Amino acid sequence: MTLVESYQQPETKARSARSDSVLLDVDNLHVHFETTRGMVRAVEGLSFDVKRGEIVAIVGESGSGKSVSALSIMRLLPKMTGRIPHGRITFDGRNLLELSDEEMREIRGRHISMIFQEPMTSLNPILTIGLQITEPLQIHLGMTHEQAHERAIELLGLVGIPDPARRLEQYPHQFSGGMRQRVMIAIGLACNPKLIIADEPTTALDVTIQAQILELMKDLSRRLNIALIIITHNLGVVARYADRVIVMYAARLVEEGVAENVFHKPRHPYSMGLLRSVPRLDRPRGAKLETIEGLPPNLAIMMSGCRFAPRCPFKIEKCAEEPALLRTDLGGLSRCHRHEEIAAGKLAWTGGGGGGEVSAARKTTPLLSVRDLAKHFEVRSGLRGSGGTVRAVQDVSFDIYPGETLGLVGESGCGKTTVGRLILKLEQPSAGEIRFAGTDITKASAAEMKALRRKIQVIFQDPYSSLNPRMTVGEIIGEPLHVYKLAAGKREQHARVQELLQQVGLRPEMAARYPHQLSGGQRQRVGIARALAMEPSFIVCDEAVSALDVSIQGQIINLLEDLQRRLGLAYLFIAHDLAVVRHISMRVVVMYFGRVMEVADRDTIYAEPLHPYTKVLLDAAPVPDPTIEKGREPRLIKGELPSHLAPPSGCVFNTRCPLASEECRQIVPPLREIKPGHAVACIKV
Amino acid sequence: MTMVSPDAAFRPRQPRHPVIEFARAQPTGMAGLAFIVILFVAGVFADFVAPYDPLTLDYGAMLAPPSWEHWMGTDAFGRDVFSRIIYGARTALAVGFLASLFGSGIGAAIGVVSAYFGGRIDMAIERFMDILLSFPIIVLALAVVAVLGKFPVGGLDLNLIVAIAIPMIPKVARVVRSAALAIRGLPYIDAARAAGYHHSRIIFRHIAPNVVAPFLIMFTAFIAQAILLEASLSFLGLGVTEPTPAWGLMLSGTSQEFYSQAPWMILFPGVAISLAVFAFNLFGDALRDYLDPRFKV
Amino acid sequence: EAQTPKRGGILKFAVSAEPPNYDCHGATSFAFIHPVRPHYNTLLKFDEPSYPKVKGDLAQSWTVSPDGLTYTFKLKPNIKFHDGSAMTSADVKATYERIANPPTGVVSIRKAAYEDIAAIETPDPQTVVFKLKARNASMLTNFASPWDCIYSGAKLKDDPKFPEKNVMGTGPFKFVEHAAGSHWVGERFADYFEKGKPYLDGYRAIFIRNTAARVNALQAGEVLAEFRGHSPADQAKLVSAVGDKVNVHESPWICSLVVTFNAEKKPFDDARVRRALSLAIDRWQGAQALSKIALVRHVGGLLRPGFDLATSPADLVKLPGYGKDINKARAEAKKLLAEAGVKDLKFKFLNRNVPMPYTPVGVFVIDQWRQIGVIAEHEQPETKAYIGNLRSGNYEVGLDFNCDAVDDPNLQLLKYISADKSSINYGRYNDRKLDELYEKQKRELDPKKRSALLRDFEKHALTEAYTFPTIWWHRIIVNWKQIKGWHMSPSHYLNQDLQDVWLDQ
Amino acid sequence: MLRYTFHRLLLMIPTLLGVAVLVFVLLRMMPGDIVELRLLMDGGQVSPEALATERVRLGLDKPFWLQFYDWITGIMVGDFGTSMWTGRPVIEEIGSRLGLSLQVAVMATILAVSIAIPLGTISALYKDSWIDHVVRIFAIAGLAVPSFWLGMVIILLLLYNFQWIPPLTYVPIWEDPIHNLSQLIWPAIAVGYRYSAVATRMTRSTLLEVLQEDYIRTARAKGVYERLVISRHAVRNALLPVVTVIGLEFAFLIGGLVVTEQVFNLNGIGKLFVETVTRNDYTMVQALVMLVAAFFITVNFVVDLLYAALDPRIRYR
Ligand SMILES: Nc1ncnc2c1ncn2[C@@H]1O[C@H](COP(=O)(O)OP(=O)(O)OP(=O)(O)O)[C@@H](O)[C@H]1O
Ligand SMILES: Nc1ncnc2c1ncn2[C@@H]1O[C@H](COP(=O)(O)OP(=O)(O)OP(=O)(O)O)[C@@H](O)[C@H]1O
Ligand SMILES: [Mg+2]
Ligand SMILES: [Mg+2]
Repeated sequence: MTLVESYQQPETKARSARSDSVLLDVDNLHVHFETTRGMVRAVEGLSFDVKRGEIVAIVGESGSGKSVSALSIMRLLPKMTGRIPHGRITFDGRNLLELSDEEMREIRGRHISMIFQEPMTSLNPILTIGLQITEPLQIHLGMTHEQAHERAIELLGLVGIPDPARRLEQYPHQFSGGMRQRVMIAIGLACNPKLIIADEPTTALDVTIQAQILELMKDLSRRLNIALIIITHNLGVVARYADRVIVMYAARLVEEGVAENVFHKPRHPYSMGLLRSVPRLDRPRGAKLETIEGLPPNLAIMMSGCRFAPRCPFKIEKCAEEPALLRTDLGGLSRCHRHEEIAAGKLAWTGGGGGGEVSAARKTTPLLSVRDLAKHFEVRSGLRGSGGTVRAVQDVSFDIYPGETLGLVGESGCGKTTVGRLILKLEQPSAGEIRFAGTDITKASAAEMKALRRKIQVIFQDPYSSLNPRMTVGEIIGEPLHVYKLAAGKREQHARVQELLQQVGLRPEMAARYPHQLSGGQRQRVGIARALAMEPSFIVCDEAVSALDVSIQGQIINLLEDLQRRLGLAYLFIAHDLAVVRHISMRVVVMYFGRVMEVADRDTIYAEPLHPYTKVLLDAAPVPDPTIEKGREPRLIKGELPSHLAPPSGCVFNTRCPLASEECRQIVPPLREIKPGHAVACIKV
Repeated sequence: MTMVSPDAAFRPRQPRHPVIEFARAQPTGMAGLAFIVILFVAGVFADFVAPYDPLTLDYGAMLAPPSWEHWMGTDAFGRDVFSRIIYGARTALAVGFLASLFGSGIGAAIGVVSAYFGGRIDMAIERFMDILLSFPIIVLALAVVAVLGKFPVGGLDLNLIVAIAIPMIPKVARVVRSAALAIRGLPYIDAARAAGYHHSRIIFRHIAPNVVAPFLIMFTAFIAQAILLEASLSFLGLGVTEPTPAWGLMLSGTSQEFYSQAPWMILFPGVAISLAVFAFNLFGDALRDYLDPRFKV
Repeated sequence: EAQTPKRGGILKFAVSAEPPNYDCHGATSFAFIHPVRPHYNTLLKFDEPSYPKVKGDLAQSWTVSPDGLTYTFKLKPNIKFHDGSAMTSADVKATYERIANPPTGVVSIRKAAYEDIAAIETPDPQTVVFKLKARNASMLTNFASPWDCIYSGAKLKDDPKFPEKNVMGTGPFKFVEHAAGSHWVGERFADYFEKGKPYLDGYRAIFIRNTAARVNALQAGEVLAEFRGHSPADQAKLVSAVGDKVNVHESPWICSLVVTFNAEKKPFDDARVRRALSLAIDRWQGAQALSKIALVRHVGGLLRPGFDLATSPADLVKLPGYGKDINKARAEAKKLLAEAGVKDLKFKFLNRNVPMPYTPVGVFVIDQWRQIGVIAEHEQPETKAYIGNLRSGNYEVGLDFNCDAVDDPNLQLLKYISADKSSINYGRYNDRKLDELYEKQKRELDPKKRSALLRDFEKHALTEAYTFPTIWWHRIIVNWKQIKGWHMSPSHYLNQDLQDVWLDQ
Repeated sequence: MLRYTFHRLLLMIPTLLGVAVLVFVLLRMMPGDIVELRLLMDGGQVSPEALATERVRLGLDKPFWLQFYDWITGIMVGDFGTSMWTGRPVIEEIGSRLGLSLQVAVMATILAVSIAIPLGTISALYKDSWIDHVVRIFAIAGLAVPSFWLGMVIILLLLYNFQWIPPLTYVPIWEDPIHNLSQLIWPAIAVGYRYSAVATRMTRSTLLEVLQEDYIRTARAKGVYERLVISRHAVRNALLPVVTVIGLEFAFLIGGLVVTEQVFNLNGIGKLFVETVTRNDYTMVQALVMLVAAFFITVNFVVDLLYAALDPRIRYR
């Protein structure tokens, strides 16, 4: 099969007739990258359209081609390597792929704007915000400096940045992440574009800030009739904001439809699996998460047949043939041979999920007991050399019992990691004590520590950087066995490594591989195996699943729970995803700005949160259900996170709290037990 | 752009030799490496390759211009320049290699230790490195040569090598320190600390192997610099001593008396130095690109 | 052809080093002489065309008493210092007293040569009388030494160190400036006592250390002369590049590189070993070959070949190490080594890190020794370490140098007499026979008898071979043709007052 | 800012003190003796008293710690002593040569920067094109060619082709610019080549990195003219590390000049350095090392300040 032939899709175009209302029409788009490993087909035969004022979401596995599609529309693919061998992108009646560079430049920023994932790096650090906002105004609209300045002030006001005139003189680093993303939106809005493409605009932001930004975007889109393409992997976001959803898998569109339909009545097995593998706040907690076993395919290799087939529970012989994109019963599109059977409800997803009860055996003596823990960092920075103290953790107390999982949630920078590091004795606390099985870790001698170390282990967020890239999996897992002489001789060590690999669901031959030869999920399993090798009784999981794809995340969570049941492990599970925490934890600690706000049982805290912060936190996290989300009024938390160098007086939350009164600015509220096992640090409760 | 797709690993691993892979990815670097190998072979087999003995004086052919007998002419003593360049490759490579090994080895060790322990130790080491760095290289080299005297082993002055190596130490230490600092902050080091491993194990097993890339890059770059510095020192009369065949020496000493009359005496050794250094730099650059994951697709 | 000298012009010449200080009495370097000498006069000087005859510089005439103990000088009239004061016999007396008995803090390098002076008298402003304690065959030569600049007695009285920082003499040129590291400028002294002289308006000495740069400057006409000497290669280069514009002057040179043994170290305490190493050197072939690349050319004994008191060529070949049959000599050398029980002799050979002519001679000598199976490892530290090692005896065999301003056995033989009598003998041996012969020749006023004593000295020294000459230097000067009135001499220290030099342009 | 400056200045003191101790000790460990060298270099008999007198005159008979104390206390009040070789004040000796070296260094810098930035930029923009290859070879060659050898070749070429060599004596540029430039341009080229090579490589690689940055993509997405994307957004950011390299190289240049000044017979700091070191002229070497070290530290400091001036992240933090 020659390349050219491969672009000719067998399918007939089964899409809605083009009308005037169609703003963007992507038709049979192919994108290739030249790499040393050969050609990567990042996008194949993608077709979709966007109507004026419509909000379309693109979801899908990491690497499925979402960003590349967006960049192709902007024609911002890397010049040297990226290529669009085939396709048509019609925007407002013009084929963007046929425009000259100059014509395309005139469209960018003028008619189509793009907002990127990383607000921290998307602004030029050495130019003022003002210049960066006025730049497109002067270029596209030919405004004078003064006019542009006026408009920039207006724009900043529009995106809710106070004191805009002064802010224009400042530089990006003087803005918080959320504010930078607002600036990006202001830039995007500057020339009144018809379409804004937002590629994961909030993934890098905190939950509360994320909600602010998305509400803002949706509001502006509606008011100014701007079409919006949101690329995300957060299904809650999709549910709340999207009119229509496009699901991509392995460079292809696999399903398209109205949001409600895709969420409630998915017509492609991948969409089904995806939706089922997300832990949800809005549903009772299932004992085990659904997962999609297996891994996405390698795009550098030519494939035939359905790309999801290897992971699909409904695979049949016909799946060896490439399925066409077919119109479904609901008027959407699905690239599945069996979509009709799915529609008919004949196929039900029976993954590894379901079943299994949570062990909630609580013993009376805590395994780990943290009391009045505090950690202060002395910082000195910049040319001014002005120093300050960052009170990263203050007065934190909690217990963890054997076999229990304690969830620790809170926004970025609230001190979660620091608490974990203190427990691991990677940092020395400024005050307080940490008792582990009776011994105070903070005062333990080197010998005592050596014994304790074996009992307390850790799993980190980024599975790649937590494995030494120069050691094989076997060496990584075998190292503690060797150092602590947990295995007599090479033989036994080898056997033990094999056993551990098996325990975390890896094949024995993986022992010879290096970390870079593994997928993210597999790497995280190696991390877990390494922790298990020491036979610990307690593991600190610091964002252990945050960096993983949704479909893989489920696998790891299930594994952790499984191990807990079998080995009686206790976990401190640190995360910012409330749904995940809810799923895995028995009790939850909510932190804000270095302090504990609320501690309660999992069910209590999600059902009846008492602390205002916990409430907004739960509120800000959208659930993957369009019906619920669209009916919900936004309850937004105002303001930004306070700065550590100028901490608020009194209750740390008073600057953003809807209930805050003068009193809150005076008193530091103590953590009070309201009900047995439910403590809150708020004077208004 | 860094986009390593998660499935990269799942292609069946083609057992490709790293040299072949390197050659494919970095053809210029391979050219550099090839030249280095040629030099090395020429140096090792100089006895067979060189047409003349590099030490024999020939009063009948003093300052002879390039000809069929003497491709690159002869020097003031009638010694064949070509042969001396070939034998000189020995000196150059040995000095370059040993000095660089010594300098970047010690520098790397200091850098890693400094980064790992941090705090006061780091502070003290850094200050001392500052002092060394702000000390003029020439004085440092001179002082070392003068203080230690000559210590020839097999025709090579080990103290000269030390003198060339010392100025490298602070630079390597800096680079390796910052690389090690970055690694020290990575979770796998935390994991190792959390596992309670001994400092030496963490340093040697976990940090050191991961600063190999910057180390190798510095190492090749410093071979090139050592060759240049040896030439400079010889030019100032502090390097290799006559009648040892060495490139730097061929540019200095007595040839300073004759070069304007017999330019070939300095042209060819100068070209030899430049080419060798060029080759090492090409190779080093390519190695950097090759080892830098950001350049891997 | 006698041309009438023309007035005017600035003579630019290169100097390969730089004067470390301004005091003639404490200086030793030609780098001092070339820029500084034109500012001063001495009592006598050499009559260049008929060297080594002396003539008066400040002295109009002189007489020596028959017993050789009284030297009476009549000074020329109307001599003025640059500051305008008149020069009288008192200044001469003050100067020589400073040389012979330096006040504390003043360095007088050549004090020893004036030990024999008992008293200096100044019967009148134009007359100065030196009374000696003992006869000294070299006394007149001493008075012609280029180092004995006559200073102003008045200035010395105020500050004996005055000359260290100030340049003020009676010479043909006044001091203008010394830009350290760069150049030295002198300008014509209008009140010079030789009427009509000097011819030049001034001179500019430019310091160029690097040989190639120096030769290039000469070739490009940036400088017109260099008065120390060139290697034959440079000569050839200059001649081939600008041959029609330059004159080449040549002469044997009162300098030789000598091999010195540390007699305290075995096996160099054995005369047979030392002599063997001398015998191994083919001086005749070496002289011929090295003369093409280095500024050495002449085979000679302890005194400069060509000097009246040096060995005649016929006698020379009879001295050990000077025979024309090298194979025979080498056979004998091996035999001597065998007799001394020395096998596989290997030693460190200390040489000075100066490319010309130390390195070529060093490389040559090492090659010669290789021919009898002796391995010498070349060591070339910089000058200060080299001198330090030689003086402290921290060496086995070294290449030393013997270089003087004038042909004078008293000076040249100092290298060879016992170490306890000579501070420039680094051989660490004492040989009373040499000392005795030295003392005798010094007091012998009859040239014939003195010559005979010198032959005995030479023969003994070369048989013992504590220290032996390799090849004597050859001085080559390449000047631009417009320089007139400058005369070649066997010493780069002499004839540099520039008083008679003029530019034909 | 002021506090920072003050803090940095304060930090210079221990470093300089360390340098002082190091150079003092090293020098005294070096064999050889300036007195012997001065009086015996050219042969001739010198009486031992003369040597002793000279040592006393130079203060070399005093105990080391006293010599060090005298020296350091002298420096505190700005007195660096007199050269042991020439007897002239060290300040004067150095001062008369500093101008020349600085001028060569500045000229080399100007040359290097004016070549490096456009070349590095073009090379990065046309990565992997022939122009990029040419520039890279030019740059790597610049690192490979010994500057003193390049100097010799330049002189030979001038001499053979034009029978001309650069003037030998230095005249300040304000007195005779033509004479001055015709003397100094050649050494500036000889050392500037390497310098420009370093800066070109740096410009190229940082620009390549910057071009990968998100904010460049943002600028393009805004529809900014490509020309502006490069000049305003990319090059300005890329120059930050280049400034550091330029500064560092400038500081190191003094070292590079040591050899080149020999070749061109330039009466600069480098030549003085070699001369005084080979003479064991303690006071001079000590002063020169202190000067170079102070220069190096100061340049580093200035580069930091410059960096802060160019990078608001540092300025306002
Ligand atoms: N410059 C490039 N060179 C080579 N391959 C690339 C390049 N950019 C993207 N790819 C490949 O194209 C595929 C699609 O990438 P893309 O960035 O669109 O994924 P994505 O869906 O946005 O994923 P994520 O959710 O992780 O952002 C991936 O396999 C990626 O490896
Ligand atoms: N070594 C350190 N020096 C100075 N400040 C620090 C240090 N480590 C952490 N901090 C600060 O302490 C605060 C808490 O950091 P920590 O990493 O514990 O937060 P976190 O809750 O884990 O945040 P995230 O969700 O972003 O991981 C932050 O403001 C952080 O900047
Ligand atoms: Mg993406
Ligand atoms: Mg964290």
